[in-house]
Amino acid sequence: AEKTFALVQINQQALFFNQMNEGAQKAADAAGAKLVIFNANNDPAAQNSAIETYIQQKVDGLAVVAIDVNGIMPAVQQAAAAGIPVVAIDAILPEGPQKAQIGVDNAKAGADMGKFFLDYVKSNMDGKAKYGVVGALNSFIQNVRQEGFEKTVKGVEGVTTAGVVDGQNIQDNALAAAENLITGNPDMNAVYATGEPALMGAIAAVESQGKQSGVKIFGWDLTAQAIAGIDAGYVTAVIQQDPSAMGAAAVDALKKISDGGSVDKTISVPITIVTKENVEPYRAVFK
Amino acid sequence: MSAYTERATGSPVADFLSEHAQVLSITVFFLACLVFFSATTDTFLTLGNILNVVRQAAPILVVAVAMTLIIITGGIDLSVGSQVALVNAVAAIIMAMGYPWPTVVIGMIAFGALMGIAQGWFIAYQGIPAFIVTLAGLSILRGFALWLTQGYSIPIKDAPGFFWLGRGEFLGLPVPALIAVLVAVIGYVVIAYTKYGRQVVAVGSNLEAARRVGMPAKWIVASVYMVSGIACALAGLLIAARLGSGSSNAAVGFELQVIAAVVLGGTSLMGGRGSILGTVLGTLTIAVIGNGLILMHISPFFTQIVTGAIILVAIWLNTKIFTTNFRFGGKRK
Amino acid sequence: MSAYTERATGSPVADFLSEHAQVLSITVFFLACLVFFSATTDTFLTLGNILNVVRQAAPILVVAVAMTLIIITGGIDLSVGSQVALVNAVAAIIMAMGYPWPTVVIGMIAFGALMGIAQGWFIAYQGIPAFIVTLAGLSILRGFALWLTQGYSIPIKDAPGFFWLGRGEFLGLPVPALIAVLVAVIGYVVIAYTKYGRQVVAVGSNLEAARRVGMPAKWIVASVYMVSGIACALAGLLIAARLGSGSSNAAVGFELQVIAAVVLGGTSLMGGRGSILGTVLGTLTIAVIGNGLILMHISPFFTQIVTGAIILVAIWLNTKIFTTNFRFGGKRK
Amino acid sequence: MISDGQHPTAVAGSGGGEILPRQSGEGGIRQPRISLKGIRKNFGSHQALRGVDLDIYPGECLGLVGDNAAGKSTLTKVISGTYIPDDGTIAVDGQEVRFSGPADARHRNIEMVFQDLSLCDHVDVVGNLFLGRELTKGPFLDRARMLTEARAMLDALEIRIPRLGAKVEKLSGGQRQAIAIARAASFNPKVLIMDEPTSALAVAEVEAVLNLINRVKAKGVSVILITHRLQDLFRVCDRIAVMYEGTKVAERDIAKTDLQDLVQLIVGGQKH
Amino acid sequence: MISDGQHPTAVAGSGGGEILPRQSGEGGIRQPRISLKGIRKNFGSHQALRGVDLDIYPGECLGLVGDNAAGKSTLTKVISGTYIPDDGTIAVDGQEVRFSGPADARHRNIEMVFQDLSLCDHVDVVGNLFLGRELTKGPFLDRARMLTEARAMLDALEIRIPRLGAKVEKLSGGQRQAIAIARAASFNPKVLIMDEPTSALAVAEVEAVLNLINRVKAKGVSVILITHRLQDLFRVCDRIAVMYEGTKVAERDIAKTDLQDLVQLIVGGQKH
Ligand SMILES: Nc1ncnc2c1ncn2[C@@H]1O[C@H](COP(=O)(O)OP(=O)(O)OP(=O)(O)O)[C@@H](O)[C@H]1O
Ligand SMILES: Nc1ncnc2c1ncn2[C@@H]1O[C@H](COP(=O)(O)OP(=O)(O)OP(=O)(O)O)[C@@H](O)[C@H]1O
Ligand SMILES: [Mg+2]
Ligand SMILES: [Mg+2]
Repeated sequence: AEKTFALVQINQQALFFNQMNEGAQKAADAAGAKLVIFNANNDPAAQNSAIETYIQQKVDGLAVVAIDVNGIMPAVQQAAAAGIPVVAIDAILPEGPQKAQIGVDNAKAGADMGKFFLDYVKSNMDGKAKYGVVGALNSFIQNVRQEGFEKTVKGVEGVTTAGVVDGQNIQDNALAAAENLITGNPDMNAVYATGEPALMGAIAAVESQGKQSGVKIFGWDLTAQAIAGIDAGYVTAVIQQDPSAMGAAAVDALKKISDGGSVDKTISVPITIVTKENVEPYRAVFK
Repeated sequence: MSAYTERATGSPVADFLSEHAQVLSITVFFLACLVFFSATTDTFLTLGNILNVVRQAAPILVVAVAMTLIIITGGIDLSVGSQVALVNAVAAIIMAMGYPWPTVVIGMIAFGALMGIAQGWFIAYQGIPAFIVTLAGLSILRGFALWLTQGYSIPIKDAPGFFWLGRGEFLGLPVPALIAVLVAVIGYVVIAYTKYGRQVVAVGSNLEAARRVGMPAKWIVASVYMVSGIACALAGLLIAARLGSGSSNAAVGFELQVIAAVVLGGTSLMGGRGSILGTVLGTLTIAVIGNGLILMHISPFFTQIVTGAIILVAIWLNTKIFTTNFRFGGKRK
Repeated sequence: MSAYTERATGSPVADFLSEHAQVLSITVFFLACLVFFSATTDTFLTLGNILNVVRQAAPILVVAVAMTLIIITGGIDLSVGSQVALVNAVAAIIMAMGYPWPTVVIGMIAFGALMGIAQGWFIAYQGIPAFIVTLAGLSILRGFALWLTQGYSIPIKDAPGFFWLGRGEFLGLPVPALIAVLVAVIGYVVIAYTKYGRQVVAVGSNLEAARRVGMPAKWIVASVYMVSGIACALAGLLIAARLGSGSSNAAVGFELQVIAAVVLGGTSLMGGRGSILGTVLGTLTIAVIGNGLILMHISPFFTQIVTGAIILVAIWLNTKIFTTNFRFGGKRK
Repeated sequence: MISDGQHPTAVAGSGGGEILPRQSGEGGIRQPRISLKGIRKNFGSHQALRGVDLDIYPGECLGLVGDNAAGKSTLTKVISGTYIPDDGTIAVDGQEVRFSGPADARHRNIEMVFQDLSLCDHVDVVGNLFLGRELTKGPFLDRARMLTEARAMLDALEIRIPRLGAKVEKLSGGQRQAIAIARAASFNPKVLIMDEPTSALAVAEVEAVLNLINRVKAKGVSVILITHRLQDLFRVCDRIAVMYEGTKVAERDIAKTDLQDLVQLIVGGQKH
Repeated sequence: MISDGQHPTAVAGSGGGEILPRQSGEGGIRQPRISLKGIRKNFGSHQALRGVDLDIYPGECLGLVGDNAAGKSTLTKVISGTYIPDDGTIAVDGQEVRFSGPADARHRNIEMVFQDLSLCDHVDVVGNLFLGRELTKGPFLDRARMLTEARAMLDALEIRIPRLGAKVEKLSGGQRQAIAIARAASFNPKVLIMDEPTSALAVAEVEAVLNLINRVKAKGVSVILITHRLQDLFRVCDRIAVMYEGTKVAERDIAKTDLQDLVQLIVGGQKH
């Protein structure tokens, strides 16, 4: 019979998750399986409730993008006990019965961006930079990205920080926060944005403050605006994950497991740091 | 000249119907949801699924009962989600420090009472609108939770007794659901049969009149927020026990869910009128809709639209049916 | 036997003070914030920063003015954030289809009016509590925005005239701020000096009395939601013009910000009493606090705590100062 | 007093006001201004009105008396369009009408002083007097003119309210009642219904209200007066209707009755 | 009627009730039950009371009359602890007290019928009668006993309310007023303040209230009656105080005054 897989998602406000959903859907269609998606709207308990519901419905596999990585575990264990395979996407779950961990190592990617930033500062900014962070303190993953970046750049000669502002993962809040960050630190010349809403807010803030020449933006997750920013030059580098590949990998893994096969414990989906040089292929995705 | 005749005594059924129109209306709608989802999905009416729904609804129900009291006094508590998150986070932190879980449970309930009474003091004794105080509370308490956890989630380990609170079963029924039912029953009895309940209604109906007859009006107003704090602590513990972790992200958007459940159950935001039974049905209705839509595999893009539309249309149909004048045998020309 | 003497006519100053206690209180607090941030940070009092703050506050202010009308009638509109997001998304989509921006602006305002009147119809003509209707609206409209955009943010290209609305300057002042001020002035005049404003107040003060004197009470109630829809459309356009994109993620949590601003300005949630001036000051106060805290480099983990605490303490101090009885020369034994 | 406004001239003052046709004497065919037939109204299971017939003629004052909860307020609210009766017909000047709300009744110049006064507590005195009939200049309220005219309206009732800009919630019970009376009486009503208008008024103000009633009667206005002060009835009424438990049990010409008789009629049903 | 409850026996009924000491006649030293000196109260800039002295003795009924807005309600609210005066002293049985709120006054058995009735619209009739004095059985309301006693309380006032379980918002004006009176009168007050208690009552009910006053007076209760129905004063009062614009302008023994005189005193100030 047709297999049913469920994808338990964090929210639909970020493009990242929607692209993941699309990728998963395509893979499911290709595999002749049915995919159902649940949107938790940022409420961790709602994710557990959804998993419990899917267990009742005896789906053939579960993919979860956890909000609360510890809190999801009881539900994951329940699913495992019910014989339903679980794979985790993006947010890294603690040790448990999940069959696979799919996605990007956010800490490492953050650190990679940190290294890229330091190189850029050395070669293009005379080794002097004052950066601010537009973060989303309510997002675990984004906190990891922020930490990975900051650990790398901390203590490096010539690099100072203007502090962190909280965009709460909402782009207009991020915009206001980023604007205030810019006006509050006229000497700041770089911004690191930890997610799509934060990056969108940072870009709009730089534009509205007319700081295109003075502030370089580093961030996560491409959008059409980010590409325009790269073209205009004030967006220097954006980490582009491949959410669609993550979604597809999750469904493929579930299919394989439910057919009795096995998969690697960690399925890693690489990231790309997109700059002026390699932006071309992404234009088609974000029209 | 007409004879002096007394009015006929009216049918008590009609009076009952018109007095309880709101609760009846949500009952009918709740039943309709049950029937609909039973018919459209196979899984809905399984025991496992039903137990799931009540387990999931438990924290909301606990807080909704307290919120009913608050709304009956004409107040509101927007900070419940933040209170739940803070208790959730603090409980995990303290348990991670190695304190035994029963101590933590008692401590958290005291902590909840403290948060509640602090807000109640500003509202009742300082006369600041509840909306402002609890909106500030929403921001402050969530901020504390965020700060304490630094945005990370804190695992709770090796506390099987504690986990039992959130996941266990007793006589085949989920423990959190039993706790919630107990809270609802207490709430019902308090409102309907005790002096305190009468005082709460009186304060909500006419604060000045309650004061004039010598009721401790300010204390009563403050106390309902304390009750809410305790309920939030309980809900926070239930969620922590269920998820096995504490996180500042817990219970995001909880306040609107809770208030929606209460209002759906026929409690008036203007104060003076409310029903715990309605609140229970309102909570279950929202939980059932959420569950049923998942089971029906509605596209996530549509769930929000469908949930909102169902609630709106249901309330609308029910006001049409129940709040027009009842007439038995009579007809309008 | 005492002589018959008339009461002395009271000092108009005292009457003025006690009648406008709420607005005065927020004014004092707003000024205190200004002074504090000017003293503690260098950047705060720069022209650039001030313009920043007013530009950021513009969408909130536009909607808060409409929300003031709604709250004066005793209602509430929880769906404003979703309305803003939907307009934001739809505007971007239509502009991406190539329609000229002035058409889009006019179309969106009509669309906002339509959304508003639809909600108003359920509230006024069907008698469903505003809280329920607009909570359903919050869910439904955000759902539509999500569905239409499929989660993508839709770039707006090549519409310099449109961007000018969100980012431009006119006589050295930011255009969105000018629009917001215009809206506020219109709101003030409508409430204070027009027949419609009087009707809004009357409906909020005593709906039945307004109906009995022959006012079109239902229509008035419905109309304020239409006004709110129009204001949301305007705010959605301002945000789209400012961000240069349309997204279903816009204006999340907007409703609480807006309501907080209105209530902070002294408008009573019970209806009948409200002040646009207070709303303007409330909005600016919240914007200034948000801005000032970032300029002061407060740790982001503390911003929520500090913002909430400042608002609470401020309101509290001000109620202490202003709402006790005024006495000139007299003293309490 | 209230002249050349958007609204017809007031009758509260001494002068002005068109003269309505008076009843054409005993001999002619009297056409009732308002004629109620078989009015019924239930609240849930409670029969507030159980079929009431009542005629009110131009230029007469009808006293409506009865025990508490007899249905007097309910009946008059039916006439003023506030309640829609469950059954029965209302005819105005011989023509059957169906009021869909109070606005309809007000358009036919039926004005009422409600027992609960129906004031907007958050609106000032002037605003309450002109509620629903605001004077405007273009789109704006004409505050200055409303203020002067309000002063005149209140003076005619001999009520002293120092600050007409004060919110009515701050006023004493009698002042509030006076405002409600002034509001109903000042805009040329054809039918003026007063539900216990003098209950909170002091002696002088009661006199003023009774004088007002006699004055408007003389101009052809039909007045319905509900009151429990039976002596007052004899000063202004032409006819008295007695209600009991939702029905009209008696009607008397004022000349053919006295206090004792009325008390008997009101409590009558209790002697069983 | 209301017996062996948590609360003292009711006086509304015919029997029962402890007998309070009555005034000791003209010759002895009369100790006032309540003695007000120099009471002032401002609302914002408005001087509601401008220094009022007043004594009320046990077993007497004091009539308080005056024009609308004279300050009668404000003065009695001061006595019942509802308003805290800005200045002046209150002594109860010779002992100076400071009420911090209505609860204090109620503990001293000072009861008041408010002009606005102060009922809780969403609570039923029984609940309103026992508001603040609920009879309980352990932690629970003793509904059955409250119901029987409520019935007795209302019967004593000759008011008919068919369903005591109905919410009071549904009742007619007179029924609501009767509930407020029954509530104040039924729990052995020592001082009973009635602010226009008969304004909405029908003839028979007014009689019942006047009888009630005479009955409680005989038991030594001090009654303060505010009313605009001057004839009623002569049926129950021993003394009459006249207020004008926030001051007490006259006091009269009932035997030494008549209707004409009172009217003169009330409107007196206006003749200038
Ligand atoms: N809460 C209040 N705030 C402001 N002013 C008030 C308040 N209560 C009463 N007043 C004013 O105090 C004055 C006295 O009012 P009060 O109610 O005592 O009059 P009263 O003698 O009872 O009149 P009535 O016979 O009309 O009931 C009035 O002018 C009134 O406007
Ligand atoms: N809105 C309502 N809902 C339910 N019952 C009502 C409503 N209005 C009036 N009643 C009932 O209808 C009956 C008649 O009330 P109404 O107010 O007409 O009496 P009334 O003759 O004016 O008495 P009063 O002299 O006390 O004012 C009462 O028994 C009352 O309880
Ligand atoms: Mg009546
Ligand atoms: Mg009074």
